[in-house]
Parts: sequence; structure tokens; C-alpha cells
Amino acid sequence: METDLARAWLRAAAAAIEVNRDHLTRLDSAIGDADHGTNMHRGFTAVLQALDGYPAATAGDVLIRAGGTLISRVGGASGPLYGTALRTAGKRLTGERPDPAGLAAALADGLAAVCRLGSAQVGDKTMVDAFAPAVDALRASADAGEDLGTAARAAAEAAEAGLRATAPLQARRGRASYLGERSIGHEDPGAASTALLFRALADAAARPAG
Amino acid sequence: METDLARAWLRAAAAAIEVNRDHLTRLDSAIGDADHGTNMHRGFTAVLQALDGYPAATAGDVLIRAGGTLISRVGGASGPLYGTALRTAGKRLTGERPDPAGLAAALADGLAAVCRLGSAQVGDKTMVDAFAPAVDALRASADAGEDLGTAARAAAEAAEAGLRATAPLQARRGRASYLGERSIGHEDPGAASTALLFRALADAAARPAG
Amino acid sequence: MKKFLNSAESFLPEVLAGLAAAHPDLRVDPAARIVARAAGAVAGKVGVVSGGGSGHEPLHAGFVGEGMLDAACPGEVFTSPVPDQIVSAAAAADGGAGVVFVVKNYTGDVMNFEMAAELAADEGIAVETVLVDDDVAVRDSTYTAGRRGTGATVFVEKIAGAAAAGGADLTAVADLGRRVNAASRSFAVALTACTTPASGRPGFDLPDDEIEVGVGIHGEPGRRREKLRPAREIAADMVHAVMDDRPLPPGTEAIVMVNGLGGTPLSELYLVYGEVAAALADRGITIVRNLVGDYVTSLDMAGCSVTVCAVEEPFLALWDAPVRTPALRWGC
Amino acid sequence: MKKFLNSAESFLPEVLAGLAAAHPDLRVDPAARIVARAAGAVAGKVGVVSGGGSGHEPLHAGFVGEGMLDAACPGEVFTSPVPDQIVSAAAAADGGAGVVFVVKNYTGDVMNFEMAAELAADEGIAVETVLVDDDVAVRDSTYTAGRRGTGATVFVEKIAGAAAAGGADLTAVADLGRRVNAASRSFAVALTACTTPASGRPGFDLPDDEIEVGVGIHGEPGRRREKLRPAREIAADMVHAVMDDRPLPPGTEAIVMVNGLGGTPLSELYLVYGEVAAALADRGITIVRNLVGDYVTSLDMAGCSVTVCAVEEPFLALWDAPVRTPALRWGC
Ligand SMILES: Nc1ncnc2c1ncn2[C@@H]1O[C@H](COP(=O)(O)OP(=O)(O)O)[C@@H](O)[C@H]1O
Ligand SMILES: Nc1ncnc2c1ncn2[C@@H]1O[C@H](COP(=O)(O)OP(=O)(O)O)[C@@H](O)[C@H]1O
Ligand SMILES: [Mg+2]
Ligand SMILES: [Mg+2]
Ligand SMILES: [Mg+2]
Ligand SMILES: [Mg+2]
Repeated sequence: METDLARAWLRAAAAAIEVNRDHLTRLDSAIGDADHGTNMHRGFTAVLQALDGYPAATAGDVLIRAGGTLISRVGGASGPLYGTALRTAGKRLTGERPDPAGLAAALADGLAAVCRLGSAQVGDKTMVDAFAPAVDALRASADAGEDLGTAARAAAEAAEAGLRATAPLQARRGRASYLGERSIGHEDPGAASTALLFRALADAAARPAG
Repeated sequence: METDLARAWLRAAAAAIEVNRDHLTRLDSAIGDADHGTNMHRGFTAVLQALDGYPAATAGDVLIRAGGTLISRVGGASGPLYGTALRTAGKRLTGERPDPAGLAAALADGLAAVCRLGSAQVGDKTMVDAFAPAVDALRASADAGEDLGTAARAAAEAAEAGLRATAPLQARRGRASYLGERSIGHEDPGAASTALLFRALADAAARPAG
Repeated sequence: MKKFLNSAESFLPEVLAGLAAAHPDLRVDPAARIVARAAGAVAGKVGVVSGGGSGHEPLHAGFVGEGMLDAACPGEVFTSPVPDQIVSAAAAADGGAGVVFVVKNYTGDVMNFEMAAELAADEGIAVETVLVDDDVAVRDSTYTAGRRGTGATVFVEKIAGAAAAGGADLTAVADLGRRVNAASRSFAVALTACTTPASGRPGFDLPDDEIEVGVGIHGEPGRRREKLRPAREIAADMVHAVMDDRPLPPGTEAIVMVNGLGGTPLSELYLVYGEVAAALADRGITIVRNLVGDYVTSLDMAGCSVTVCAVEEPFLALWDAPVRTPALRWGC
Repeated sequence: MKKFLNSAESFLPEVLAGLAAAHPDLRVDPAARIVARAAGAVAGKVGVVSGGGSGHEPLHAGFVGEGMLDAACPGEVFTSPVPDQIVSAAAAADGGAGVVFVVKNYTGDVMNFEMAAELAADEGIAVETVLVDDDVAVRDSTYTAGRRGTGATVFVEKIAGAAAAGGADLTAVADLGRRVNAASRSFAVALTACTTPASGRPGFDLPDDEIEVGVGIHGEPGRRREKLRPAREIAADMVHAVMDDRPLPPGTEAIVMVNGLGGTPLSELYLVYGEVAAALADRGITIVRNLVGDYVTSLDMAGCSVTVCAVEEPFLALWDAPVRTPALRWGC
């Protein structure tokens, strides 16, 4: 992953979140506290500002800077979780041009950090339910020797499938868990934002960097 | 007016107010504070209790007792006003069998007391707008030598006409005056309860006492 | 109607029962319908009594205690108390030096308190009445019921109460109360109507983008309807209304209250206070004391009022004097 | 959405500006987003810091002052503060004896305060954390996020704050806070949803004859929906939920709070308090202190919560100790 691609990814992510801000908040309104769209929007707006003119040598630098910004600007559950995910992944991306396998390994680290911090696992109806299948798909595609564009597209599709699969679940982590059985039937807002982030990665990887 | 007729009047009044309680409150909700029906209901329920077994020698005793009860149980603007009206009227009804002219004179005294206490005159959009024409009609009918039933019916009709005439007025007294021009287009709740009281008088006078 | 109640009829006695349970410093007499200090009247001190319809909590019962009211007489919701009740309150408050009635200017309140004053005089209690009429939304004229009494009631009760606690005599306490009222002006806006327990439905329907401007505290509609606008503009308009009625020269010191009508969260009241303070600063007014919160409410109405009291001698010292009531407490 | 605001984005800074204007005893730092005592940290005293999402006013900023909190760090509406902000609050509160974080148990709050505790340690500030998790509507289990922190936060902040003011050391203050939390249980019901400035619409639709039972303070739906019933039954159910979770033997002394969620008038809260007191008396519980009012709110939500804290040594003396904050004041 190149520095430019990392920047393009976060720009695309910010744009997707801007467009889907109200949608994310509405999902959070159903089973949470109606702030996920606002939180993510505040965070990614700050990320774009923080990266503007920031001299990053590697894609890892970009992600670390973005993660730190999320931690210090978002708050809530999603701020520390996404922030830690990006910072952890960034720490693995030290090379100048990481390949799909390297990106998969870095994001797997980020996912592991999220699971640790949030004591969450797949099936708890959180962002992990979109994040984990996306990382799996990315790794499988990389293992199959596919290029980054293809791998990222597979990851996005897996994340979106993971998001849809959260609907029938009863939440065990995060605010939605307070609702008990009433959390069933709604998509998890954090899984929805994770799906947006992987779709943004696929979009950025599909476009010529610049 | 006989003692029994006075009692019958107040019983009929209490019944009419019970039936129209929500209507009076709704009128008061539009241009006041939504309590007139409750106030009148509380008052006349207490009046019936206060008269139950009360040894009244004259119709005047009945009205004085009823007026005092309204004053000590209703509160608001209508309590002192109606209470004073009945007490003042009662003080004139000392004879055992007052005739229509005597009743007209007593209620004229009651009306005058209301106008004094409330600094109100006809056209201010208050109970006076129903009370004054009713007293006028009662007196005219009495002057024409008609019996109490006829006179009371004329008074009730005049009160109802007076009530309807309050709708286009802008209030100058009571809470409705706070609304300025926005009080126009609504009937005055106190005029509505006054119309009920005179209709109750006509009903009581039409029925054989007992 | 969605309220915590058992029945509309039992609402007021049950509220008073809860008040009694919560505040051992208060004596609630459910039969006489009065709230007084548990310790009884203070011998030789002027008693300060207030009352009015219920639905404005903490006004008035929440201001009974050291340094403020001696007794309150809560009427039914939005209905002034009856004379008997007021006389009972006067008797509970009288320490032999007479009693001041603080009366909000509503036809019903005025008439019932007047009757009570006569009855109290018959019982040998000297009474002075302070009429509160601070609401500039209502044009003051001999052809109307006059201005309503709203937020300034808190200022009058606090300052007159402190004067009485300090040993001022009946005339002095009443005069001071009248001066506080004369120095105070209020204006209110509502975002929603309120619902009384007895009527069970909102007093008016208000579209989601409109507000009622110039409302009182009894759920009645205001002087006019306007589009909802930014808080800054609404606050500036409220300040304008208040200052237009009684212009204050730059340099004036004021006690200012931003008061919630019951359904508005404290966060919004602070936001409004910030805007009000800025608008007053623009006019050179210095706020020396303030209250932000729910003090004179209208059941569950969303909205707020602004009250400005231009400080004179000795308002400030009396404002700062100790007070110990359920709703206002400092210095002890 | 009908609120007093200028824009959803500027809501929080403008609320803080109003808070600063209203309370000269507070120092509001708009850049660091913290509220601290104007007089600064007290040398040698343990600092007590709390914070969380905004929308719960007066919690927490309204409890900053003598005898309670040293600093608060308000996050965006319903969003926990960020670590930097919490560290700033810790720095403002630290008088050299360490700082206690009072943290309501929400995933976001816990994570952000944990990160802040690490950063504070790096800066040489010793931190102890007291987690508040009193809401019995949420089943406590390792498979869930655990119980929410709600009303007991006020009790923890008051009593830990008094202990710190009295000179207790870091461990003692934190232990006491934990004991207060362990002794406290809460339960809440909502009559309406609330509306956040950012989302602009109510969090859920509730028919006019239904209530949400077992709600938190973030506008989320409750555990279940029920028909609206008389206040007596609702209060009895709330008391039952609280006592069922932690049965208290007859003769237990308790501090009890009936807390409004923001849109419920004080009159109704008193009525509920009367019912709660009666239900507790039936179980032989003696209420020795109480709070009735809006202390831990959920914006404009209509509803209330009940919190019962079983008194142990030395809770009561610390409860009665002087406190001087915008929202809680006595003894000075
Ligand atoms: N313990 C957890 N582990 C993993 N993800 C979590 C956890 N708790 C919450 N989340 C994710 O965070 C999302 C909510 O984020 P957000 O609304 O921004 O924060 P908050 O819940 O503090 O309001 C949830 O939808 C869920 O995906
Ligand atoms: N000054 C007054 N003179 C005569 N009648 C009045 C006056 N003020 C109010 N009223 C009458 O009282 C009625 C309202 O009574 P009610 O609602 O019971 O009392 P309140 O206005 O105190 O709530 C008005 O509709 C009006 O007819
Ligand atoms: Mg959320
Ligand atoms: Mg009325
Ligand atoms: Mg009334
Ligand atoms: Mg949140």
C-alpha cells in the first residue's frame, strides 16, 4: 500500500461517511444513542485536516496519524476502536509499498486490537462482524495472488455481507446490548461504518492513485 | 322563588356543569388556562354537598350557602365571582316566596357585585356578557307580568345569545385579555357557564318543584 | 396524556404528600392545603406568604424556608388558592408582626387574596400585599387585566424574605417587595404547549417549526406565533422586549434569571443564558447575580423566560443573604 | 426538532459558554473542553474528576466545586470525552495527591478513560478509577457490556468528593466511591423519547398510552414497552426492580433519589417520590436523605429514575458535609 493510496483511502472514507452520516445516525438511533454518524463525521473531518500537509513517509505513517486523530477527536466507543485499529495497522505498514498480503496482515493486527480493546468477537453484533470477514477475504485474495484492487473489492463485499448478517443477531457488546432481544432486527451501526471503510478502500484501490 | 326551587336550580346547574365540564375546559383551553370546567365542577359538587341536609329557611339562605361554598372551594376568577354573585343575590331573597320581579332584582344585585369585583362591563368578553342580558330579560319578563317559568326561559335564551355574542369580541378582562387579538373568534368560557346556569334555572322553574 | 399520576383529582394532594415526605423542614397540612416551615412562625418576624395555582413548581412551596417564605398556599393546577387556604397560610406565617402577601397579578389570584386579606384582618393579622406584574408581553392598561406576574416573583420572594429575616417591619418588607417588582421585567417564549392533568390534552397545537412568543405560565397561547429561529435571535428578542419596556442605562447592574418552563433541558437554558448575557453586555448591562434553571414553570411546557431586575440598594445584600429552602439554598 | 440552539455543531461550546457566564466559580476552558474550579486545584487534596457525554446536565459540570468534583470533561452529546480532554481535566484537578476518575460504565467511557489514565500516568499523575454501574435494568454478565452507570454517579461524586475534601488519600477516596456504587441501585422509565441536536428527531416512537421500561440515559429504548399505568404502580415496580436486585433487610437506612430525565415537571417527581417512599416504607426501609429533581438527565426525555443507596459508615456524614456547586449546595 502506497502513501498516496492510504491518503486516497481516507479521503474516500471521509466522503462516504459524509454521505452516509444521517444513515449511520439513524441505525444508531434504533439500537444506540443516535450519534454514530456524527461521531464518524467529526472524526474523518479531523483526519482530513490532520493529514493535510502532513509529511508521511509511509502508508503506515498516514494510518497512525489518522488513528491518533480519531482517538483524540471522536470519543465514544468508535473513536478508541477505530483509532486503535488504524494505529495498530499503521505500525505494521513500515515499508514503502506493502503488497496485498502485507495490508491483510496489518489490518488483521488492527482487528485483533479492536477485539482485545472491546472484548468483542464475531457474532457480538459489532463492527467486528464486518471487520473480521473483510480481513479474511483480503487475506484469501492475497494468498490467491490477486492484486490489491481485486482483494479490496472482495474485502468490501465481505464486510457488506457481514453487516447484513448483524441484523438478526442479539447484541452482546456496546450499547445495543442494553436492549437485549430488542436489538434483534437492526443492522449494527459500527458494522455499517466498517463496511463503508472497506468499500472506500476498494474504490481508492480501483482508481489510479493521485 | 321558593327554597325548593333554589335547591332544584342548583341541582340542575350541577348536572349541566357535569355534562359540560369538558366543553367548558376546552373553551378555556383556547383562550385561557384549561381549568374552567374543572373549577365549576369542583364548585358545584361541593355546593350539592353543602346543601345536603342544610336547613335553609329561604331561597336566599340556599344561595348564600352556595355562594360561600363556591368562594371557599373553587379559587381562580370564577370562584369569587360566582360566589359573590350568589351570596349577593341571596341576601336580597329574604322572603319565603319571591316573585319573578324579586328574583330579577336579586340577580341584578349579584350582577352588579360581579361587575364591581371584576371591574368588568358588557363587551369585555366575560361572564358579564351572558349575565347582563339574562338579568335584563328576566326583569322585562317580570315587568310584563309573566310567570317565573316564562321569565327564566327568556333569561336563558338571552344568556345564550349573550354567550354567542362573545365570540367576535376581543377580551379586555380575565386571562383571555392576555391574548389580545387572538382572543377573537372564541366563546368566553365564563359566559358559557353563565348560560348553563340560566338554562338550569329555566329547567328547574319549568318542572314541578320537589 | 402521559404523566406520572394516579388520577387528575388526586394529583395535587399526592404532589404535596411527596413534598412532605421529601422535606422534613416543611410542614404540609393536607386539609388546609398549606405548606409552612416545620419550625413554625418566627415570633416578631414579618411573615411572608405566597401562593397561586399549582403547576409552577418549585414556585411557591419550594421557596418556603429560612430567609424566604414562611408559608405557601398551592391552589389546584393553574387555579388560584381559595381565601380560607390563604388565611390559614397567613395564620401559619404570622409571628405577630404582620404578613406580606406576594400575589402574582391574575384576576383570580388578586380577588382571592383580597378576600383573604379581609378575613385575616378580621382575625387580627395585619396584611400588606405586594402585587407582582413583570411580564412585558402584556400591555399594561386600565382597560385590561394588567400585566401578568411571572419570573420576578422569585426575586420578590427572595429579597422580601431576606428583609423580613433581617428584622424589617411590615411596611418596609412590603415596600421592598414592591420596589423589586418595579425594577423587574420578564418575557417568555414557548416551544410546546403544556398539558394539565385535568384537561389531558395540550393547550394548543404548534407546528414543528413555530414557537409561541410572549406566553405566560398557564399554558395559554402567546401574543403571536413566529417561526423557530436560532437561539441567539430569540434571546436577543427577549432581551429587547424586556429592555424596550424599561430601558436601563449602560452601567446598570442587574440580577438576571433564565428560567425553564418545565420541559426544556438545563443545557439549552445555559445556552440561552450565554446569549442573553451577551445581548445585555452589548447594552452595557452588568449581570451581578443570576439564576439558570427551572424556577417558575408551566408544567411540562418547553420554553423559557428571561427576567431582568435592575439592582438598587439594598437588593444585592438581601439577595446574598442566607436562604435555605428546597429550591434555593446558599449561605447555610 | 424544537430546541434553543444556533446549530447542532455549536451546541456544546455554546452551552459551556453559558455555563461559564453563569458561574464565575467555574473555569471553563473551551479549547481543552474542561470545566474546573476557578480557584484551581487544591494542593495536597485528592482530585475528583468525572465526565461523560453531554446531555445529562447538571451532571457532571454542575457538580464541580467545593466538596464535590474538581474538574469535569464534557464530551459531545451522548459521546464520551476523548482521552486528551480527560487528561486535561486530570491535570486541572491534580493537587499532587492523585486523581480519582468517576466513570460511568459505558464501553466508550471506559475505553477513553482507560487511555487517559495511561497518559496521565505518563505525566506523573496517579489515577484511580471508580466505575459506576448501578442500573439494574441491564443484566450484569461477562457476556454483555455490563450494567450502565446512571443515578448513583451523583452519590459517588458527592461522597467521594466530600472524602477528598476531608483529606482522605487516593486509595481511600477511590475505595469509598466503589463502596457507594456497590451500595446503590437504579431503575428508570421513560414516557417519551429524547431528541439529540445532531439527529434532530426522537430516538423512538412511543404511542400515547405506552412507556419504555428500563431505559438508560442516552435516549435508547428500554428493556420493554408497557402500558402507561398509575404512578403508584410504576413507582412500586421501580422499587421492586431495585430491591429485587439487591434485597435490603428491614431497618436499612437509605439515601434515595427520584431523578427527572429532563422533560418531567418537578410536581410529578414529587408525586413519584411520595409513592417510592411509601413502597420503601412497606419494606421497612428508612429514607434518611433524599434528592428530588433533575440531576442525571437525558436531554428532553420525559421520565424518571429511582436510585437507592444503602447507607454504610461513613456515607451519611460525608453526604451532609458542605458542598458548593451549581447544582448541589448546602452547608455553605
Ligand atoms: N465492545 C465493543 N467492541 C467492538 N465494537 C464495539 C464495542 N462497543 C461498541 N462497538 C461498536 O461501536 C459502535 C457504536 O459507535 P458509536 O455510536 O460511535 O459510539 P457509542 O456507542 O459510544 O455511542 C457500535 O455500533 C459497535 O459496532
Ligand atoms: N375580571 C373579570 N370580570 C368578570 N368575569 C371574569 C373576569 N375575569 C375572568 N372572568 C370570567 O371567568 C372566566 C374564567 O374562569 P376560570 O377559568 O374558572 O378562572 P381563571 O381565569 O382564574 O382560570 C372567564 O371566562 C370570564 O368569563
Ligand atoms: Mg452511539
Ligand atoms: Mg381558567
Ligand atoms: Mg385558572
Ligand atoms: Mg455515544
